[in-house]
Amino acid sequence: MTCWETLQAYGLRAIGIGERLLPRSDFDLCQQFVLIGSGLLWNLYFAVFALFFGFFLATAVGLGKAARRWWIRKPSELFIFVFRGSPLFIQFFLFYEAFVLLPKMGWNINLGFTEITVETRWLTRAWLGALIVLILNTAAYSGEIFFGALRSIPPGEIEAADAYGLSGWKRFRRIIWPSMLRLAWPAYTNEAIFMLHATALVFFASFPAWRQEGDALYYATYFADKTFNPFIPYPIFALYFIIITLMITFIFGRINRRLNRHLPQGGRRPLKIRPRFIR
Amino acid sequence: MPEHLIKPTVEEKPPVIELRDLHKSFGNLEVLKGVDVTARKGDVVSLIGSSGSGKSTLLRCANLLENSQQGDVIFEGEPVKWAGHGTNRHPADRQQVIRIRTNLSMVFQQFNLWAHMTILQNVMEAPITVLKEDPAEVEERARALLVKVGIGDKCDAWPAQLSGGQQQRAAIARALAMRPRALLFDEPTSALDPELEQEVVKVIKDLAAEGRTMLLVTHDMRLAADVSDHVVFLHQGRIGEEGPPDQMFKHPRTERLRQFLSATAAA
Amino acid sequence: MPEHLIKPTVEEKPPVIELRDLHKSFGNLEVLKGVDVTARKGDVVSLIGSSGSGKSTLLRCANLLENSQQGDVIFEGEPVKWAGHGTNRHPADRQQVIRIRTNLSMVFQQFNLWAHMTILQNVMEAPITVLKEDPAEVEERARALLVKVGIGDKCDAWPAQLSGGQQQRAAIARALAMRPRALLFDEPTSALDPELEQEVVKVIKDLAAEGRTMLLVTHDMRLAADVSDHVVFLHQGRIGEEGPPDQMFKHPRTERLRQFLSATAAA
Amino acid sequence: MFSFCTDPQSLEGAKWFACYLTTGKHMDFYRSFGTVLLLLSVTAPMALLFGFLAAMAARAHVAPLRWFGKGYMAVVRGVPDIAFFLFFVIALDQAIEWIRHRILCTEWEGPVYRGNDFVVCPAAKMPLSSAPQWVHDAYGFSLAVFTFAIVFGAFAANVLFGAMRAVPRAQIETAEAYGLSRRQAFWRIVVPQMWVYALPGLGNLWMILIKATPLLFLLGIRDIVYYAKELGGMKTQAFDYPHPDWRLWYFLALLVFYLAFTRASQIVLDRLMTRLARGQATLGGIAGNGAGA
Amino acid sequence: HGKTIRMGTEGAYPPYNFINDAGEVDGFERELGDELCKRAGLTCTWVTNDWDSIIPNLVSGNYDTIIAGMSITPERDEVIDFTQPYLPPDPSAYVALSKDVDVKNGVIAAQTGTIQANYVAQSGATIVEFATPDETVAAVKNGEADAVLADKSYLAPIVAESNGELVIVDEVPIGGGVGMGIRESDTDLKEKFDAAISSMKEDGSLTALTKKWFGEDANSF
Ligand SMILES: Nc1ncnc2c1ncn2[C@@H]1O[C@H](COP(=O)(O)OP(=O)(O)OP(=O)(O)O)[C@@H](O)[C@H]1O
Ligand SMILES: Nc1ncnc2c1ncn2[C@@H]1O[C@H](COP(=O)(O)OP(=O)(O)OP(=O)(O)O)[C@@H](O)[C@H]1O
Ligand SMILES: [Mg+2]
Ligand SMILES: [Mg+2]
Repeated sequence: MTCWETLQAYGLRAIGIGERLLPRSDFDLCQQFVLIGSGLLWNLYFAVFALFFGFFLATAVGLGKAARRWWIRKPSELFIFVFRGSPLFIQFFLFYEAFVLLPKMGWNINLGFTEITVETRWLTRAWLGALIVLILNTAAYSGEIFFGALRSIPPGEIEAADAYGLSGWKRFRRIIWPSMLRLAWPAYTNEAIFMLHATALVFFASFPAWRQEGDALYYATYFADKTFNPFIPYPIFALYFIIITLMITFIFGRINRRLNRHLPQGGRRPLKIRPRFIR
Repeated sequence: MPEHLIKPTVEEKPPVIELRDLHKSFGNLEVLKGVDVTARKGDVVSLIGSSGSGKSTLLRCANLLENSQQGDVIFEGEPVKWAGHGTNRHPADRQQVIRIRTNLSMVFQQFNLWAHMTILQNVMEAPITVLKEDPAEVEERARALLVKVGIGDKCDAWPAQLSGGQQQRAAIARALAMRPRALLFDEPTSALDPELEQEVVKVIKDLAAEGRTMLLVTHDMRLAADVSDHVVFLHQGRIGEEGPPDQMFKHPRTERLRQFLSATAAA
Repeated sequence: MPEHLIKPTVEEKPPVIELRDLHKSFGNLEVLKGVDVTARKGDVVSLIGSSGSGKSTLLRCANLLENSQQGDVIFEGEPVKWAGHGTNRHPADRQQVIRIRTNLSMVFQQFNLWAHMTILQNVMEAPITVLKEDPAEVEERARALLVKVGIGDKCDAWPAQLSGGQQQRAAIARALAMRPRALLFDEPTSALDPELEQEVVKVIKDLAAEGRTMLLVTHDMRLAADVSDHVVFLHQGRIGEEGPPDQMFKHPRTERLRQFLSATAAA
Repeated sequence: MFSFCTDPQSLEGAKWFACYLTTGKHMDFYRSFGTVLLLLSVTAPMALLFGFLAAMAARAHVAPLRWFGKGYMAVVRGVPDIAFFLFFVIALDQAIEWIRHRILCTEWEGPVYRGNDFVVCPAAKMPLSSAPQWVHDAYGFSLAVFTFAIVFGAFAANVLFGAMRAVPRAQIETAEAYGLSRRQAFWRIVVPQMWVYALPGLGNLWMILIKATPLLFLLGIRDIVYYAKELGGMKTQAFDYPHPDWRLWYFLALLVFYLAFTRASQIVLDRLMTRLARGQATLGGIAGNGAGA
Repeated sequence: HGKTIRMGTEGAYPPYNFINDAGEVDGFERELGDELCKRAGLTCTWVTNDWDSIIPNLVSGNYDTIIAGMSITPERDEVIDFTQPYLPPDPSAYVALSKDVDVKNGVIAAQTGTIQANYVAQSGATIVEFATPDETVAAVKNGEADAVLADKSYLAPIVAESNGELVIVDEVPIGGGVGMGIRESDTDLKEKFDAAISSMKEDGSLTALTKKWFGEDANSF
């Protein structure tokens, strides 16, 4: 098989398009690059959606933790504590166990023009179940980051807002949120990187892979398992992740520069870095 | 100055900012030990006193940025409602606090410009979001104000790119853009040269003529003498002496004020 | 003042700080357009000028905190060695820079006290680490200095707990603790009341009598008139006029300076 | 453990559990908590040291040093930890043995790589195959610590680098204006002030390190998660204490352990933060005002 | 000579090998390995290693043999050498909740990276892969998968103890016999173990051992 044919056969294998059977002998570098790369689609899917939905939840949780009223603050604190305080794979395990126990049901939802069926069974599938866990997890971590950023906003600026009668949502939207985002951004960049890395745990330790459709690590392990040589597939896997990480760093760096455009060059203050590793 | 000329004027004007028996401590340090200050409509009241005597703290209490531990803050006849006691005392009604602040602008000693907005945006922010005024109209007014304080060319600069005096003027413009009924100035001319100081004096006099009320903290006795209707000398957390500027500066009654002022005269 | 009284004094004293044809831009904004300033041993040279005219920038260039793009900085006859050109120009010899700075203390417009040290530690830091003096001795001197500027009771407070004026005095004490041959003051009295200002005037005069050289940025014309041997009026990045204070303040030669000063007189 | 445990088949209820929970394997399980704590207490300072050195390198004025520091951060941070542990330790082990082989076995015939095999002379093996088991364990443990330190060092470096830059310019400028050299300004101003900015990040890193310990098994060390899986898995009659799939309970126990441990760490970190933040105005000092909502 | 042979095993695959309640390696292969070492005159110690990296670690010399219920397959044989098998091919079994499950087209659970997973992927059924064998069985019990495919010797006791909940649906022969894995360059060691296995086969002790651990009707030499 030429490399081009390999790409056609396996480029989208991770999402079920292309050759049904994985290569099983005469492994070449091209196959490893293509399949591991196709698995990357899953990692990207999880990372992008978890970060997107997690961002909103995180803002709410971060604000909640900073709230004055205890009945808003306590639940947020508890949420952050539980999800930051335990390893991700235990969260995956417990959620999977819980999802499996749910009765297998389907609901028909009528959207007027079309009808869709929502099934609880989907919760045991990685694409939904793992995504939910990842969203909750990143929301807790980012929530803590945002909370920290809230506390380091220059008090003078908030005082000035108070003094001019800005309050509630307006004060938040116009004064606090931009500053919070700016202060939190370096740490949030790290969070994005870690979210990406955490996606490798989905199939590795918790959710089952269907029809041999898995993420990049799944295929890397597959090859390591077949060739008994860890020194090729894992570095390929690492290389892909380094590239994506650099891309994230670049994009987030661009945004960071925009958020910091009001500070004289050289004096930029990338405050509070709160990176994270596996959870 | 003949007493009979002042008395009637003072009495017919309604009080706008009233502080009654205000107490404030930081931990063990009692900064304000029962202070009464009244500013009537259209009046300029200056606070003078040595460094650390609690002038900034007093302004911050008037604006409810700092919670006083005892005493009343009354704005346009409406006393602030309190909840809690002692160090735990805080305003009970957030809506009231917001309403008061909308009509009461402050220029901070450290300026506190919003670092993530340009100068123009800093000035336009509160009128648009708080007062819900028309953006186009606000922008026009904001630009005019910035020109008036002499930094019309810095509209699109970030606060961090301005010199000290430029920042201070931006802060003044921001306060004026709200067209508040009362203003609190914390050393509004500390970073300004004499020329600009004169501009500010003019601005303050114009505002007073429009019927706006002002509380002014300053170290500059000439400024105080120039613009005030009433001067309050703070000393060790209490009012050392107060009165109309002419009397205060020309015929101080207490030894302490005389000593304080002698420094100015000596220069 | 009769000319013949000043000339000879000026000539016999060696120059300590010399700035020659200094140029400095921020991006497109040319702030200094060729400025010459000389301060001789024991002299107090005041820089006056409107806000944003580049006074702070000039001091920062003298201290090599800001890299000028053109011109010379000469300290005690020793010109700073430069590397690179244009916006890329920077001092070539770090040792030289450190040597110069050790003998040249600065009081910043924003004070810049070190936030993680108490006031006393702030004052003791440089003499101990840079000059390697005996800690016990330095502490004694530091306490004495803090008492002298009137905040002897705040030795163990953190900078954030001080009022504006208290911070400024701490910053002055810190500069004095180095016993430098020259001092740069950026508006050292902006947050001080008249009494304290008089104290500072006394300090400056004492220092001058000890033979220390000072460059002083101020908005307070009385301060400038009071302490300076020489006054420089900065205008739009150039020297508008310069001369001894009596001549400058009593008989300004340029229209621009006359206008600038008229504001002070008017008050 | 207990005298009545000799015949597990006959036991019931509480006694059964008493015996079950005190089997040798459970004892190993309890001991593995110690292993984890030991790993943490050794790794954390080492990672901090690596991080500090790398952060300093990244700030250096010598270009190659700077590239090294930044490269280390970028590459190691880019690789998911699992991938790192899946091949790095083997590579590290081989590298050590290869170097020893070069030094110790100069007269050894034949290549080191033979087809798929990596063969060094017996004297170069690390540790020697005749060494007692505890030496093997200690060596494995050291490799694990070193690997963890390298990985976490990169993150610590990133945190410290950011914290060093977060110290306000004016503070450093002032130090320089007073004649402190770059080095002095770094040690006297930047390092003391940076902790306030670094501590939240480092604290977070510590939390993550705690939660990364399950990866130990990938490095051949039996940690608490390994034992929880082992003990919790379904046990047929081939075992003395057969039971169905009890992983849920073991994992819940781990959850409690992790939550308690992170909680305790958080309390200590908060205390530390309060101490450090003394005087430095911004952080949380005026928290009451910071709150929105 | 003084060299200690390090025996690598997984310790998580009863009854082949597992960690017993005392925390030691136990099982059929423990007994077998100790006996083989005795016969070959070697000193042996036991090491456990994760299944995923069990071959790379052998190859890079962290232990000297793999004795972990490893089927002899051509792919593995390319990388390492095997002794002669000490167990005949063990059939794999499909286990489900009822007899009438369609194992050709249904959803079949298997452990990631096993020969069974390979087999299911090729069989046309929908494969669900889990990280551990426990999870594959759990998936059948909770309805995630229709059936599980694994070594019969692993599944048999589970089925026996399930009170009729689980049943064996079908058996398929996959894989070769089970042997010890040894580095290709280590021919000397391979010969010693081959000889020891032969001697155990001859005197019937291997058969006895097999019956002890896998039941009377297990295949054996
Ligand atoms: N957050 C704080 N914690 C402790 N003490 C404080 C705090 N803020 C102010 N103080 C103390 O309160 C006193 C009054 O401070 P304030 O800022 O009101 O003085 P001020 O009159 O405005 O002085 P200045 O003219 O120097 O600005 C000072 O002694 C100061 O040290
Ligand atoms: N970092 C910077 N980037 C861009 N422009 C700057 C920067 N710093 C200063 N400027 C500009 O340079 C000019 C001179 O600033 P400088 O601070 O020297 O003024 P100054 O004479 O000290 O004024 P003041 O009396 O108000 O303190 C100002 O117009 C200011 O806007
Ligand atoms: Mg003040
Ligand atoms: Mg200035």
